[in-house]
Amino acid sequence: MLTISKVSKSFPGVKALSNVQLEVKAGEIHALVGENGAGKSTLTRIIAGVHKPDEGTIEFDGEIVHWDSPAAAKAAGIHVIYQEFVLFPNLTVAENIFLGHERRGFLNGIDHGRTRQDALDLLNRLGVSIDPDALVSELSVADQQMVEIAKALVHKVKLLILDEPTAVIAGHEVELLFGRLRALRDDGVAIIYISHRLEEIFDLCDRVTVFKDGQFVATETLAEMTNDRLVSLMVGRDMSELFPPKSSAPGPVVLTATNISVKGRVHSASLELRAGEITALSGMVGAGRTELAMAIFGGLPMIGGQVAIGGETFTRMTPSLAIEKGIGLLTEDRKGQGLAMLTDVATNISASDLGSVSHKGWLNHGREKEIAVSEIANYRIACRGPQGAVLTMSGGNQQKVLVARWARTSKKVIIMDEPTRGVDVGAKAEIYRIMRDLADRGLAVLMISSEMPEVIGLADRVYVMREGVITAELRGDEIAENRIIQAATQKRAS
Amino acid sequence: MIATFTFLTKRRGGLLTVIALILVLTIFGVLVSETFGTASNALNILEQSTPLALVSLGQTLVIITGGIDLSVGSMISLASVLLSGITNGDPLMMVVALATIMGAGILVGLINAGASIYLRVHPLVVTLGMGAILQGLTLLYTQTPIGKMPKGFSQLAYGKVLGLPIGAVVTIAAFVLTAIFLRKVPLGRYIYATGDDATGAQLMGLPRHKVLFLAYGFCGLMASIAAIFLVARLGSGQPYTGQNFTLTSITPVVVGGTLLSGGRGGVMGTLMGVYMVSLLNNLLNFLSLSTHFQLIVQGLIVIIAVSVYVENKRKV
Amino acid sequence: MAHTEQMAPARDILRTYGIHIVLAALIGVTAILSPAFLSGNNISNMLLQAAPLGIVVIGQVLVILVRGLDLSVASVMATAAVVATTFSGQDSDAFPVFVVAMLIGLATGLVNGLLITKRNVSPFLVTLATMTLLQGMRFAYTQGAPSGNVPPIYRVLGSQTFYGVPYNLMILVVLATVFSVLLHKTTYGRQVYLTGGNPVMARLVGIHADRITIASYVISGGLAALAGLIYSGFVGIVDNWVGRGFELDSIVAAVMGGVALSGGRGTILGGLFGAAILVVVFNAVLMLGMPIEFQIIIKGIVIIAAAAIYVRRA
Amino acid sequence: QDADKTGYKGAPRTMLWSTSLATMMDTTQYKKDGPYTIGFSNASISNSWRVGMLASIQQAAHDNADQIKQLIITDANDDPAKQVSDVQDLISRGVDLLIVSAATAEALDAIVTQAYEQGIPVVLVDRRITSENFTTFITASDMVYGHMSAQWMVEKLGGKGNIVMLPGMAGVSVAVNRIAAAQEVFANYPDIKVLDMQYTDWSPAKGKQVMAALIQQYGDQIDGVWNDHGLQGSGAIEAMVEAGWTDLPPITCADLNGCVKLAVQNKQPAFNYDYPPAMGGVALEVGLDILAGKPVPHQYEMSVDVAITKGDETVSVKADKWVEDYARLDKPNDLILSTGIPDYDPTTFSVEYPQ
Ligand SMILES: Nc1ncnc2c1ncn2[C@@H]1O[C@H](COP(=O)(O)OP(=O)(O)OP(=O)(O)O)[C@@H](O)[C@H]1O
Ligand SMILES: Nc1ncnc2c1ncn2[C@@H]1O[C@H](COP(=O)(O)OP(=O)(O)OP(=O)(O)O)[C@@H](O)[C@H]1O
Ligand SMILES: [Mg+2]
Ligand SMILES: [Mg+2]
Repeated sequence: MLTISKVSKSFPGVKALSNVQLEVKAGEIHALVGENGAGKSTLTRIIAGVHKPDEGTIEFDGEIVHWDSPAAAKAAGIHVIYQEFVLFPNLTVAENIFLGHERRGFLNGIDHGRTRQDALDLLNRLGVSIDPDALVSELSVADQQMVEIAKALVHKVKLLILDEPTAVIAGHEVELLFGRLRALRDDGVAIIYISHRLEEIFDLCDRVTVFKDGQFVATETLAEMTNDRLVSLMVGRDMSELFPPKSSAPGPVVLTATNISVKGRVHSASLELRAGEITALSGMVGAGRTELAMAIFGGLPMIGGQVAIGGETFTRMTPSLAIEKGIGLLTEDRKGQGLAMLTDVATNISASDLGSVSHKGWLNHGREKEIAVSEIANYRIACRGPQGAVLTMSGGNQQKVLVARWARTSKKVIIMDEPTRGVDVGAKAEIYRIMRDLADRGLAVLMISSEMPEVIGLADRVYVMREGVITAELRGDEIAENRIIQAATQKRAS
Repeated sequence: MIATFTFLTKRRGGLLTVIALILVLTIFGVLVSETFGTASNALNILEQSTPLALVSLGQTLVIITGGIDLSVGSMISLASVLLSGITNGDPLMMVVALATIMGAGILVGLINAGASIYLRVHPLVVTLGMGAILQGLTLLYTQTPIGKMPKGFSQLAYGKVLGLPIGAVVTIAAFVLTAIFLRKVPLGRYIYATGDDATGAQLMGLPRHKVLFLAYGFCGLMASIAAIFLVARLGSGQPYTGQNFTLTSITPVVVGGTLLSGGRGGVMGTLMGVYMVSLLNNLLNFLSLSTHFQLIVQGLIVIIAVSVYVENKRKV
Repeated sequence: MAHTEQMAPARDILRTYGIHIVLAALIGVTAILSPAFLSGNNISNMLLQAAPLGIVVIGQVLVILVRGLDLSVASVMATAAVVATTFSGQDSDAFPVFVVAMLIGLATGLVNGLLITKRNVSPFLVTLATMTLLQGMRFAYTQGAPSGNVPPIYRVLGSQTFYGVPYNLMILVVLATVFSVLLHKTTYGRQVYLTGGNPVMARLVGIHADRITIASYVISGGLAALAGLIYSGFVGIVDNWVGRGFELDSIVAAVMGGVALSGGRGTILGGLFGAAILVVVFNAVLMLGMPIEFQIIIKGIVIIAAAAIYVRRA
Repeated sequence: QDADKTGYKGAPRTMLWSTSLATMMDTTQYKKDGPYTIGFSNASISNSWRVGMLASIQQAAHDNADQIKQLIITDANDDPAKQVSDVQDLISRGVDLLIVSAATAEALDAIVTQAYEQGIPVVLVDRRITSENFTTFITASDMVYGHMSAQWMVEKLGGKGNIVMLPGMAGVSVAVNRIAAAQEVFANYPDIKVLDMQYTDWSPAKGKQVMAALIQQYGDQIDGVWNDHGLQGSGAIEAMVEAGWTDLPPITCADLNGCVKLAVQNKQPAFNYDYPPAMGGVALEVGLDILAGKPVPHQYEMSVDVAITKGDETVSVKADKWVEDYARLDKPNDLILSTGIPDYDPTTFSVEYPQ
């Protein structure tokens, strides 16, 4: 169906791809894996006609093609779910789903009733309840991802590319998604599936192609492939243990949140965070974890409850106050809330702690640069250096910039909403290590995660949330998949 | 039911505010002056608002795409002098003239779109420059009021069909048609999508360029048509007729709830915005306030109109 | 991944030096066609005229950097100029005049800023409204005909030169330096760029984005008032329209100078080059004895052309 | 020659010199008992002259308060379209008399005609409409200004020299007419050369900027500076002074104190011919005559004084008064002269009249 050969692509200062190859058959789900910055998304964009390859050929459906625009690729039957969504915040969910494939009615005009109905069906089949008339801007990242996926199912395509579709969704949704993908495969659709969650790869895909540093490494059938082998192909070395050892003796309570409520989203949730401990906030997507975290940090107004830290209690929080008190928050929405996309790495790292790069209000550019350089080395961030624009970095590397920022800023508590979102295994291990280091340095770490393995593997203590209410607190051996799922899905037995 | 209500308040807050304001102003006017409430005055307002309404209609589409057109004023001036200049009293030439100015309007619009697409210059700058160029061309063509229209052409401004001023009928028709287009035709939705996220639209393979050409072309055309009604009302084209429309054409759009950042809004809000502004001007005359205070009141009302309605977005 | 250090393509060079190239070209061409253009007096004339616009541009740049726009500057200028004539017209009143004018400018900026941040009304509309508002108040106050004399000191600042160097230019240079330093060397400046770059993020990293935004409008208002005072001294006579056209000219200058209307990118120096282009064009067309219609057309073309050189990233 | 001149007191020259009989309008049909509701649709008060004109109307309304029930004043802010609406509004408010100072002749023609044909007496002031559909038109001629000022300058230069023309705004009738008339005169003198003509938007600042540039370009070649108004005139003089010029070339002024004042202070030969704002008051008084059924002339030309600096009268252009006496050195530059209101001061001026 698709044959890529000898494709290279350079951007100013970066060789993103150097003659890579990829061959995808109709009726197979083909995994594309590699570290952050390996060039996966770039290849995706080339296949989709966003970028033109510098060299090499793309053969699609039996003929050599040169897309001059995404429209052309789309017309030829290629649909892409991009790593950064393509959704229109001010259009409704239904409109977004059928954009470009409008449901026609009277006089061939748009039939909004049908659009709405079909959208509803589609979303139900994906097992999510999202109001088709809601504006996308009102949705959580998770729901936005589901809308993105729904878009891929409205019309018959020959090649479907999903770039890290499960980065922000979990459990139930993921299962339903896989179900649909398998169905599509069986109707002979070719699917390229990009993900950093290896278990998914083994679960879903038939063959896998590995990229590293913009170069082709191997294509193999997953049947005769082991996890470790795949990892070493990606990382180029054998991975040591993914998760660092858990903490033995948690320290004193540093932050207590009591009966926090957020309008319509969180209902008097209480939790306490201890120094030296990694606490996870788990639950189904949409449970309101982000809102709870935001409320504690002051990003969202809390309509009830209070936050106690450093001997003071607050009923009103603001981010500046929170930071001043030593709280940091790494948001789940990289693009919208995390980064100033057009400015450089150094600026983004120092943003939350200008004090550390200035004296009496005077910036010390030299110092700022040093810090950036060291952090770039620290987290192995692939970029053009401190002055490189964040916009053009790979998703995972952007994430690392944020981790670097907040690890420096947070003095007492660091809240990380989906910290390993879109991060490759190698980097994941690093980030886990860093989180553990932060804890060992005496910080309280709160991790919001939809990835069961990392919750179980990393957390010393787990709160489970469901529909805005905290339904369970698990520690030690209680931290097990079934217990979490149970608490996340069933009403609290009271 | 609830849904529709929240929909109205949440998404059409601008529209509601303006309608409310219109009611308030009307009631106020009727209280302070006996002649204000008369039908003839109401018809005056409808008729007077025609040119502004038409320009703002075009402006609305452009603004929804996330752009802005600051060349409409000069476009109107140019169209008006060309119309009466070419016609010069000859009904046959008038046909030629009408064709010319509509063509010119569309062409200018297309150039605006083209320049901002291919030169990648912000529309605000492109259209500002274009505005200067058009004003220059106008003065090049004539520096004095020029030509005249055939007898009875002023009927277009002062005549009535089914009791309503012709202009008002045309206006309402134009708005309704555009509204239907925006809602029922895919291209209409694409206008919103483009304004919402231009690069996204491109990734989705939506015809972004087509959308821009359409919006700006339409805006230019509307400017020319507005010029026709102005000439009908002023008897002849003049080198500066359009000047004031450049900025005034934007106010009703924004007052009507369309976001200058693009992607959200609608033409019906604009229509209400237009009526509110015209109503206000008319009312201020009845209050026999000096211009000074008229200006002050205008400024205040506009601010109130828009700041009453707070953008409803998830503020994180 | 392999980092290949390739040299920056021509486009980058244009993006960085475009404005200078355009300016140089303009000056070159005019100088050839009209020798008088580069005469010392004419140059100091141009500088004299450039200063008021330049001062307004500084404020405009600050506003645009935080994703805003200030259409009220011209109205503020005119109001300040009117204030200048409403006292005794003696130097003894120079200071009171300054205070009152400044207060008006800063207050306008504050109103703009508050409405834009707290009620999130679009800057375009807010500043358009305050523009109208001020005009009305000005008329109401002067009854449409400002009258009285400008304190001599302002006449000096606005129209005299010191060995060919206009005093108002010196003021501009000082202000430009101060604000450039603020923008590039202090945390305030950094907060301005971050706020413009991504307001939501700015708030979440503890920046008081609203305050920063408001500050920009307040500064813009203040500088406009100052420019108005200085401009009132350019000719002793003040009408209601001192600074007419500066609102759009200052925006155009900023954009030509590479300040992104989408916020977060651009420099004061760039904006000043933009202003220089406008002044040179105005003077050049006179020097070439061009008829009015061509003057306007040329201005339009230059605006688009100059801005076109800042091709945005794909 | 230097005997004091106190201004012209006689009957309107325009009438005396007019070769045709004045067409008088019979107004008996409009005769009705007061007090009257009078509507005045003003083009704008965007410059001091128009403010002066408005003031003189209000003054007249004050003086005739007994006959007036209400004087409604609308202001179009220089927007013809708005002015048409204003007139519509006035009509629908049933005024007994309509006074209009048109933003542009063409723009207001249709609507004013409509009012006139509805039987409302119409007095035009300052600017007329294209058709004859009005009762009377109060004016002072732009053509006269153009001819006189140009003729004076030519003779002052002995029929030989280079002139720069600094009109107001391209495409605005006042400027258009005055330029045309002046150019007509200059054209008759082969040795008179118009070096350049640049517009100044009637702004003192712009006038100064333009003149400064022209000085750089033409230097001493400039023998005379022709303005269509004093606003830019004053700026121009400043430019010349700042360029270090002594014995400044002859200049033409109008209406604005600043221009003549600067001319006197710098000993510059100057010609001044006002376009009297007092016509506003006259308009109202003539209007009252109409409502009283008295016949009025179809066109009423204000009589205007020619002012020239002492010793600068020319063969064909004589002074009614000396600029030295006319200029108010004690008053601010932007004072508008000849409003007919004694000691008129725009900022303090205010009168009671029926509103
Ligand atoms: N538009 C661009 N301009 C410059 N460099 C770019 C651009 N797009 C991508 N790159 C660079 O190309 C390299 C590959 O990026 P890409 O997004 O393809 O990686 P990826 O495999 O998708 O990583 P991740 O798993 O983190 O998404 C990165 O180093 C990135 O910085
Ligand atoms: N402003 C809003 N209006 C309506 N519904 C909303 C709004 N914000 C979020 N939601 C809904 O609330 C649910 C919670 O979203 P959110 O992502 O914040 O929860 P979460 O537990 O943080 O999920 P995640 O796994 O993404 O962190 C989503 O399903 C979304 O549909
Ligand atoms: Mg990627
Ligand atoms: Mg979340």
